[in-house]
Amino acid sequence: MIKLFIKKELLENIFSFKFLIMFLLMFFSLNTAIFIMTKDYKARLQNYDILKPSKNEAFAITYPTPFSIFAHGLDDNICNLYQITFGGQIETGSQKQAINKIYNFFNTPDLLYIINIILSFCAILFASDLITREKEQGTLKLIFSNGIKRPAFSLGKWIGGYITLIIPIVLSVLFGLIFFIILAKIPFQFSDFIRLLIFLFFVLVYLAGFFSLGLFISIVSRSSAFSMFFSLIVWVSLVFIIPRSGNLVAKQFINIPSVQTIEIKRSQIFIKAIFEYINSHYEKSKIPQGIINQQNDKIREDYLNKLNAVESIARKITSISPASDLTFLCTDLCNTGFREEQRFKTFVIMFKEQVKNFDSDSDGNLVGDFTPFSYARSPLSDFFNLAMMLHFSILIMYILIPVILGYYAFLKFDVR
Amino acid sequence: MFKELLIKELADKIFDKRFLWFTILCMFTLLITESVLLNDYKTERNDYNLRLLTQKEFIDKYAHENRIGDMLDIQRPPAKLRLFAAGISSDMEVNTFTNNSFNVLFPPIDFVLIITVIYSLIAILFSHNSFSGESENGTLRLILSNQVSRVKLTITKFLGGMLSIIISLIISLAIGVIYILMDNSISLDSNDLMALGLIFLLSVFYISIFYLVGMICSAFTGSSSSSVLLSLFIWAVFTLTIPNLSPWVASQLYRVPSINKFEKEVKIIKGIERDDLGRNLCKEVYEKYPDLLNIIKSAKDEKLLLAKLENNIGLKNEYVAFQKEIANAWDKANAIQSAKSENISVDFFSKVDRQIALTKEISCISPVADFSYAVSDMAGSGIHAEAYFKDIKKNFEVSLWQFVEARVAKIKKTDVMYDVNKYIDIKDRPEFSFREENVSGRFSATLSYCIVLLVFNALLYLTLIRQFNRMKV
Amino acid sequence: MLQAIDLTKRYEDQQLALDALNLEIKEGEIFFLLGANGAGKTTTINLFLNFIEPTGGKALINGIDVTREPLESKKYVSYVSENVMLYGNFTARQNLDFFAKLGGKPNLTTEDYYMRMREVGLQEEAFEKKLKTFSKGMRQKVGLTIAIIKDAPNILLDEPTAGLDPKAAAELLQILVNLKRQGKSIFMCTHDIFRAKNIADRVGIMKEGRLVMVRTREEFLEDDLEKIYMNYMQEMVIEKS
Amino acid sequence: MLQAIDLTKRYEDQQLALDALNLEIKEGEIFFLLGANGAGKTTTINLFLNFIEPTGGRALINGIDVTKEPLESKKYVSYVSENVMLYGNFTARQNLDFFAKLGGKTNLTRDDYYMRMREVGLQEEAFEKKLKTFSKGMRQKVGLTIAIIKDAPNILLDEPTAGLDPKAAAELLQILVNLKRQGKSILMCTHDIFRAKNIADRVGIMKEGRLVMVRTREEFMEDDLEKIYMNYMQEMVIEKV
Repeated sequence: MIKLFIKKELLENIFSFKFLIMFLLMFFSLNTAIFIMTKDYKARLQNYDILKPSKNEAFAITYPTPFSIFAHGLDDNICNLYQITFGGQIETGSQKQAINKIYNFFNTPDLLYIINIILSFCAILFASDLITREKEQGTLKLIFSNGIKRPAFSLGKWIGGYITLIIPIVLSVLFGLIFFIILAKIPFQFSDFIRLLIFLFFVLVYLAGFFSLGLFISIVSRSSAFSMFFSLIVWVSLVFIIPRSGNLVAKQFINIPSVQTIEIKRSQIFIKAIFEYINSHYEKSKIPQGIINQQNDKIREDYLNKLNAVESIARKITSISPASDLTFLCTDLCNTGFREEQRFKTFVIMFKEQVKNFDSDSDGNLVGDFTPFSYARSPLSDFFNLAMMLHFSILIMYILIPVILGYYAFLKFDVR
Repeated sequence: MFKELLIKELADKIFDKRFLWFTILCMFTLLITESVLLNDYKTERNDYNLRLLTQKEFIDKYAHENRIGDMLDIQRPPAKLRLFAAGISSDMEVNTFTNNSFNVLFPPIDFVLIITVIYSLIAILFSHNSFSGESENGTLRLILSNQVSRVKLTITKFLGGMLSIIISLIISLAIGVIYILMDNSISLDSNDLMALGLIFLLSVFYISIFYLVGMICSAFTGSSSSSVLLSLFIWAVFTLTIPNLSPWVASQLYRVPSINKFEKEVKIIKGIERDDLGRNLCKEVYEKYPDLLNIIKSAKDEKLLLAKLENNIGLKNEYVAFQKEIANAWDKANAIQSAKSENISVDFFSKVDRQIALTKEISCISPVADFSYAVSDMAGSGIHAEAYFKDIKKNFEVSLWQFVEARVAKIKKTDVMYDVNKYIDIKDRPEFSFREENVSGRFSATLSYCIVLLVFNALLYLTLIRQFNRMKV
Repeated sequence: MLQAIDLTKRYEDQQLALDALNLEIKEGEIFFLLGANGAGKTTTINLFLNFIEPTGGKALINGIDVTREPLESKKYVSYVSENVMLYGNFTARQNLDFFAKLGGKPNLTTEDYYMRMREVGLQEEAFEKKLKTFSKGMRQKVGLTIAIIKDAPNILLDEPTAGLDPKAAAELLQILVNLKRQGKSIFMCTHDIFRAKNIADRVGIMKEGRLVMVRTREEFLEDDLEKIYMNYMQEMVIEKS
Repeated sequence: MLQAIDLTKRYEDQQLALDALNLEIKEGEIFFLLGANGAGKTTTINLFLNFIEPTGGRALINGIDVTKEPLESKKYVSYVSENVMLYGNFTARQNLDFFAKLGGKTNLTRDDYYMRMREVGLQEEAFEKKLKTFSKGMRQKVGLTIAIIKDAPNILLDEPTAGLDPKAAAELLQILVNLKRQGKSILMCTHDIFRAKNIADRVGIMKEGRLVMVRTREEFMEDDLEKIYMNYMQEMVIEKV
């Protein structure tokens, strides 16, 4: 009997106006995102070739990961050019965000953004009128005038609805993958495909959460208008309000100095050291690089600890909403997340220590043989840790709780 | 007749339970954001003052001509109205190794987000059934069976609905402003309040766009269920996708070489090329003074060379002339190269400006982008505000340099042994003070965006009237 | 006085909705228009209310051509729709007040409303209750009250008794009889074939957009109206069980 | 066989919807249940279909207590609702197919559907057309086809003729007569007081949840059913024009 309901649900939804609208929106947004991000990835790859350090230049840079197409995250920071200058200071090359300020206004439209906001919008709206429409149409009365168990119908409705939701997504993503990535010869290894599969699995779990939420709201609300209205409120709070206020709220607990203050302290250390050296009429043997380096390290250390503290609190606060859970999960999975950036920075600092004890010739190149900077993104095995488990379990919870509550609510559902 | 229709529409919306729910949601969100942003602003202001202080002390102790520029990095104070429009956060402006990357993953929530996402949703949910709902329950025919022309009905429906949303907007905005005024550590002067008023007006025009979209869909489809889907589709495309895509699409349409490529070229021009040019210019000079050359070569070290030149006047001024020619050879090389790099950078930055202009044009098709740029500029945290600050900063730096040069010239007269790294006392230097642009300046900057928003409203209203006239009642 | 002169309406898809209707309803007359769904009944009303443009002929209300002066003509007609819903969130008073003002009667006192409601058979307690709590019959009566309040010389009714229980339907038609006595000309499309006998002055039957039959009360009083209707339809004849 | 024994239903707000209904409808019998809106007609049907719990008494379908074995009882009853919408995006075949399977008839061929549709008077061309293009009368007939396909011994109809034009209504009731001859027991709530004469075996009138009158065909054959209905309502008596 459930099979019959699933078939009917599929048939009914696929020909509905709602499905057409949803399919267009998903197809348009997913594919433009993939198209744009692949182009951007290619441009950044060329950029890397330009900036690649020659044999003994003191530069630290790594190539962009193809996964930045799926979750751009902080890849711009990771792929930036870091030059180790006098006294162990780390200067950064300029970025496109710096010139065209408009980039800072809106999130980068990568696949994660589209899934996080637009697909969850479609999922909860699609599910929000599945039950109420049948009730207003009178077909619910007709169905239950036959000997049909309530769970059979609600389960059939859940599975049928979810499949109709997932078909357009999988089609659009496949279309996007084929046209923009495989044809564009983006270098993908085998382990990357596993990572891609996990990414898609997370997406499906995330959308199943919003789908069951929408279905539950449809069961408990009186009319279609009310259920659509209420699901929009839930969507706005989960996707916009909680994730975006988490960061600000976390800052209240730990007062973290602004980046400009750190910059000013750093330059003051440098200027003070040079000034004292010069005015002491060259008595000291060498320019006090050691002091500069050591003081810089102290400031940076202090700032990074504070930043990690803020991040962990913000992560706890925002992890109530599935949207930020998905962001943390996918950015960590695609090696463009917060954890990856910290790891990259520790590598750069280690490289700096190594560069320190080489002296440079007139135009800045290092003398003697030294191993240039090299960095490999963290392997897949690193990804599976406790924090990931926490986020993933919250996503699963967003599926289970509405389904269980919906199951019991539907038993008492007034069919009239 | 007009009044009744208006009052009925207003009453119909205000007594609707959804109105209550939404106003509470907005009030609650705005209160949280304001309280959090206020603390954020206060910490940032203290941070800014601390910076000024450390800078001042440092300069008073270690000022020397060579590094005055680095020491005196003039900072922009956080704009007061950043409480309402976060715009470009200060951390984003600086491109450094230790940066706060958390803002990149989760941009902060502010009043602009509440308007662009929550209030535009309210507008659509209130307006999607304005015609289809009434035609489904038969009241549209009943109204039109009276002496009510269709145009009048559209006007009253639009004004009535918008009035109800404006009331809810006033309530939530008032709560935000009162919360800020209560806190005495920050004082909003007339300039800010006027800017806030203009921001309020801009948000009303923005919300009315989506209210009209909802009405058009309702007149077009005639059934509430499909009209809400159509209007939410349009909302999702214009609010969630187009603004984010516009900078990236612009960069595809109008290719600009990456900044790193440009910097590398400039480095080469100023670096290796300049040295080669300089060396072969010096070679010509060397041929002119062959004998002087071998003297220099034979002298072991500088002191010996100086002693030799002292006693032979002819050789000395020849050596001086030689030095001068070498110097201007290098200057010539420098001039040529810097001219070359100059026109490359002019060409590069004109391309960048054209790309920024193109981005703005593309994003103008989405009201969200217009609205965000306009409000952030109005609040003093946008692109224009930054450019305004840079001009003031440049003028101040010019005046500062004049002051420093005058001081250095004075010192040079008295102290022969002066060199660039010697401490100079410039405690009485001009103090940098920055007052945000007055409202009329900000308004003229955002004028183009306001006009685009108004054009949107006008076009949508015309399509609404045409669509409703064709609607089968 | 309602007049239709060669009134025709052909939709874009060439489907002929109304074929040269000639009809005149004088003051103090109830005209029943019978016919299957899609026979052109509602199209006639839409043409009279200028909701759609006629492709030929004219529709006159009190001599005013509806297409030439649409707003002016609407002063002389009031309309009761089939499924009267009005505004569920508003109370009866708010609904009546709103539509009275629309109908050109801005300053009516509660006493006026009570008087009209008694005429229609609605109790005073209903006055302050929200309309969504009303039964279908009561909502239909509020619709009729609105028409009465407007006090226009012509009244157009589109299936007023559909879905009403016999008592409510009988009461409703009784009110139409009183309005007829006040000199109103009443045009009613309906399926309520059995009550035509006691109420209608003239009965017309429409089939596929053409008025196939018009009978006055005297002519159709003896014979069985349902059988006449069926013959015109030349379809099934009713077998008794 | 449909039986109601002291069936009562009192809602939370103490409003008595049904007051100790005792009713028995044998095979091959059409029972018309008349009454105003809210008199308890729909509540009776909802109780038979176990959509709501009775506060007293029992409802039996073919002897099975509806509350004790709800799923089993539903095998012996089919239901036609007032406003049959079904799935607008599906064709008639898809709708019939879906609800036939729900009713337990899984492998019906196209001819079975055609045969049932002819019984109801629906042309074959309508089979593949989307339901949203159907008129109200045709949709009502599809609803009836679904009931016939299920072939349950008892049929519950909730105002099937509401809003139908006289021809469609007559055809519909004619089908009920054929079903009665096949031995089905039919309970029909309706306002169609005038057609009761030629169709109903027994007529019951409900007022405020109580069955105030039951008359067999012989008893009510001569006198005017509308007058009887009105007397029971003790409200207005019909004045002739």
